[in-house]
Amino acid sequence: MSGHHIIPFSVYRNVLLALLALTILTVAVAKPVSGFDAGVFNFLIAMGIASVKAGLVMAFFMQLKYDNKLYLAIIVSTVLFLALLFGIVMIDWASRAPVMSTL
Amino acid sequence: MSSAADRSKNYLNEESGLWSWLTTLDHKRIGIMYMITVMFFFLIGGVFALLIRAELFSVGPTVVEGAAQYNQLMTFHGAIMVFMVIIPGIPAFLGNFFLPLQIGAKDVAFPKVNLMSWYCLIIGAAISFYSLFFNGADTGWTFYTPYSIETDNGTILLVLGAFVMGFSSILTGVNFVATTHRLRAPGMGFFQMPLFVWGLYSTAILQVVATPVLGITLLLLAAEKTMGIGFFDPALGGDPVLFQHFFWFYSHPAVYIMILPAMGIISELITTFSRKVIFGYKAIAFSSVGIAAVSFFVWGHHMFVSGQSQLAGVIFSFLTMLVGVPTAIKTFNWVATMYKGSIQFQSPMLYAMGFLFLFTIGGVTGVMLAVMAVDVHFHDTYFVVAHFHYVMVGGTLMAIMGGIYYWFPKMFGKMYNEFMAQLSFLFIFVGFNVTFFPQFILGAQGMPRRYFDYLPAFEPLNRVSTVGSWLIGIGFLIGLYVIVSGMLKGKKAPDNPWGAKTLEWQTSSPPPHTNFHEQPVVTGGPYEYR
Amino acid sequence: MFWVNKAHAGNTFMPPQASNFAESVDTLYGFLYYASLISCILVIGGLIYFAVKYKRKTATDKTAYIAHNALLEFLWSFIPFVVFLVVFAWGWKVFYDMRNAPKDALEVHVVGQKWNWNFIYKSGRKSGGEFTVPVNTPVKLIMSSRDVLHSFFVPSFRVKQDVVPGRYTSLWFTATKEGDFNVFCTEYCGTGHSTMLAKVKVVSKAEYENWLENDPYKGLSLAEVGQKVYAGACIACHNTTDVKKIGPGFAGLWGTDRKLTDGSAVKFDEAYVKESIVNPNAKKAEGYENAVMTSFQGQLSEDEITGVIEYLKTLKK
Amino acid sequence: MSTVNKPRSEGGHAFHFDNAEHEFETSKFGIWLFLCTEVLMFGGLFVAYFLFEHKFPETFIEGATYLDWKFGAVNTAVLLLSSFTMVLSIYYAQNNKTKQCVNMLFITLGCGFIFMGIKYLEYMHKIELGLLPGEMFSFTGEVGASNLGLYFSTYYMMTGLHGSHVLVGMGLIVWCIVRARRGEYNSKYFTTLECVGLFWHLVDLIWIYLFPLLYLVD
Repeated sequence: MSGHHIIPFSVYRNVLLALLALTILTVAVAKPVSGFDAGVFNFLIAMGIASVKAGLVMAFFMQLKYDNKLYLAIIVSTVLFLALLFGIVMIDWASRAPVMSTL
Repeated sequence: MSSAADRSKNYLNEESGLWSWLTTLDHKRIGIMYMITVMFFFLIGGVFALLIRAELFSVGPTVVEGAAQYNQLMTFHGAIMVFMVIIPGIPAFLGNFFLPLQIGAKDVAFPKVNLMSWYCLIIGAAISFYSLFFNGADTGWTFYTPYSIETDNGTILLVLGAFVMGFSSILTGVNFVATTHRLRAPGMGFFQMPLFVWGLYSTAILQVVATPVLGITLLLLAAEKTMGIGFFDPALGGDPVLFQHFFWFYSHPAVYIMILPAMGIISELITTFSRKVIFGYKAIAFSSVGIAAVSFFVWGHHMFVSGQSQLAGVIFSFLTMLVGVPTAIKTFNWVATMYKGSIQFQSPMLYAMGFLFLFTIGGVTGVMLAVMAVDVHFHDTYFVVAHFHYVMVGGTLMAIMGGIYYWFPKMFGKMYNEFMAQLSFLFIFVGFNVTFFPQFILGAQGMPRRYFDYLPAFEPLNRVSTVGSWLIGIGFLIGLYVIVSGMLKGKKAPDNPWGAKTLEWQTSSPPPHTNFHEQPVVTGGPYEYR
Repeated sequence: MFWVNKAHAGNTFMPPQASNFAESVDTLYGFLYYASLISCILVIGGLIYFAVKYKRKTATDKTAYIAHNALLEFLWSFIPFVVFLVVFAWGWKVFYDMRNAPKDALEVHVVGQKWNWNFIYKSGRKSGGEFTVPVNTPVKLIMSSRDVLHSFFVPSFRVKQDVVPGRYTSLWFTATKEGDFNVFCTEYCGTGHSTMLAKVKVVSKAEYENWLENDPYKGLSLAEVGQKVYAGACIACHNTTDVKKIGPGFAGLWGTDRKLTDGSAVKFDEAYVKESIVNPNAKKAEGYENAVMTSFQGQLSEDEITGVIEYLKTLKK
Repeated sequence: MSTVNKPRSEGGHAFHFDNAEHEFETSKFGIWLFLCTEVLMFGGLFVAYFLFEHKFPETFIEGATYLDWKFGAVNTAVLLLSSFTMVLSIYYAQNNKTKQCVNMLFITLGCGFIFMGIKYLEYMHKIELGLLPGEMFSFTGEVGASNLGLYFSTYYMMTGLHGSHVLVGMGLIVWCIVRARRGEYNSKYFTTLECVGLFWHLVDLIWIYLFPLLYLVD
């Protein structure tokens, strides 16, 4: 019964603690709160921590770690499609030749 | 449990009464409900189309009360045909009925969700039509901003209706992907699936992945109309072209939601009526999935002159060319399947050949439109109108009609009137070409689409086109007669009148509630005509 | 590709070639046209040939078991692919030329609005509904919209570009033939979409200079512009006194309440006058049920209409 | 076919599945597909966010200063906790402990209420100040960046859509509580509980990204 995998209570507890700790970390390294400034990396750090948190939720709370890998493929391809939408619109916006009025 | 007594019971007479239909969880009954719904909407959309053509018969106002009313007709014709007819047409109607049968399942994975999906379509359609009480909508089915934000009428209801109908599409998609993955009969691997299932499966993936983006786009549009959130409003920092990106990110794959299952039907029809194994099974199967995947990368070919950047245009034009390849492969494979076959000209086969004829023209004109410099001239002219009607009507609708006749004996256990069905085909096929071929020429000459009125120079060809639309109208009326009379008083049909090989023909006609009298076991490919 | 271009004129249904792009677009289109024709003949011809040749003869016909053929399948994937790449690159090249105007092009500003086109020259010359350009001179249009999306399309020039509110878009061409050519709006913009037409007049360079010089409104106040417009457009049906002609006389009307045919009343103000010029039969005044006025939409520029309004203000009883 | 008429909590299954395990796996697959559509729907908003953030960086930095990160941080913790109690309710169901299962669901529901309560306070505060989306933006204080209304459009659209999902999730949890109290969930059957749980985790997941994106922009 692969789908009925029972994960020990302690795992859930540890994941929750890790998630809360990461939340505190997010706030602690945020420039508007603590003044910590890593320049261009600020955004990447914030997104990185969020992604680690998301990974923990998916792996343990949503049991992806133990489940059919097809589900993981579904989510990953979903995110790729979104990246595609963002990427091409960004290309469009960034490469539009501005036309100015000459009056 | 396959006693003779069992055979008298089928999904049609298992229960009776309207209520038993409205609350049914049987995929076959839901399929029939979709059939009736879609045919009803098709009639409304078709009447609108005839009115549009009648208006364009002569220069100046004719039957329609002014441009405002014409624009409403044009909008509702588009919205009805896209959201209520062609998108649910094959997957939700024929797919619902035959996907489980073709893979040897007893039902779809989530019967309740299946029924909910039908109600979503009905509710969404009701909301859309409700907009008619608020002066309707005149934005075209594409809802381009900022016009759709400024226009003051029931547009928002049409938008919300489309949003709800989107849920119908999503739920059907989820259901079909899960069904295809989990409910195949023992022995049926992915490469033993009939090609119609491959088409539906690819379509279902598109429905799941593309439709939510339409959902959020329409929500944003509704928020823009009610609260002025400014995403698409340059005065507030937004970008009207962004709406087009969002819209076509859904609506281009939606075009393949419409055509992929049609291609699946054609694969079935050509093998059965040529009594021959399909040529290049894997190529056709993979090209379905390939088209589905690449279709997400090409939306910007609707926007070459929209003000998107040149670089974006080049990327989209290139990727669009890639979609052409699998489509070409399929077409050649179908023709090759007929080579050294034993071809029988029953009406489903006539529709399949009609499909090949019209879809080829629709396809090559599609390539023309993907070439940037040429598209600059053709964009938003009647050339585009002709092109997509050749694909959507000449392709999808032909396939639906062919599919209905092909599976009619299975669905109702009765035969239809073959002569009348062929007559109907003749009217539709000839009428279609008379209607839409002149529109290629009109477009090349520069007549823009969505025009209530036009220059006198365009009149002769418009007249031809309008006359053609009457022929199509007659053809579909005959078709309606064939279907209704067949349902009411057709001769009893055998279980497998065409000698086809796929699983749905192995059960009785009409099938019992649980589809098969014994669990079918698959031992080979779907088209083993040896 | 001379033969293709030659062949196009009679067979491929394109409008007359009147710009520098027309020939290159038509050559490419001609290639596509014949390539498409050939593939249609192959597919549809094959379809019909097989249908006739392999028609079912007996109920138990045996058929060949041909599941696939690697060479054939490779060929009919690869050949279309190559053709597609060729037309893609070719289309790109022509498109590139269309989108990159020469630096010294003559610039004309185009303003789209529901539902007319207005043109503004650098000299200050304005015109509505039609504009004049010299032949054999690169012209760059700098376009903007006052309301919704429009699209500027000249079939004979093979150029088209959407006009987007909130920013400028541009297109360019060199007209190669003198004459009048149609301009269409091809992006759906509402009720008047199909009447949002204009003309481009291509004239010789000398004529163009002459036209530019002789601005009929040069140095005039708005009311004076209005008077000129009145003398050309309105005088046939409207008096400057309060005497009725075909339509009402204008004197003393400004600011009064007008009774309409449907019994309601409307103030004779800027909005009403403008509406009556653009859409004359929407709100007819009482007593003029049977009078018919043609819309001046597209005929008069925005400024001319404003001029007329200013002029009407000056007409006292 | 003998299992057909058995209730699910005793290991029965719908007629078109082979067995209960088959049904459970299929339901889960369906729910994952549905989650994928949810991700895409929010994804559209995320894409819009990134695009506009890229176009008007100052606007977004200034916009975020009108938000109180403490509210956001507390809400993050609340949702994480609720996700934790949600998995525990499944954990107890798997171990046939109905009472604890129900209790955990109640805590999850309570967390939902706390989240929405805080959201309500935030919204009220902003509406009073006139920090409204797009053209309704009527803030009278000193404003530096242009198009601040656009920031609040993204804020309200994203948190609004998220909030509506929290509400739907809470409704589903109430339904689960009713069924759990009837003793329908046990080691043999907890499919709906699992599916609602997956939905609830997704709502949590989205908030994990919304929090830094909206409250901590720099």
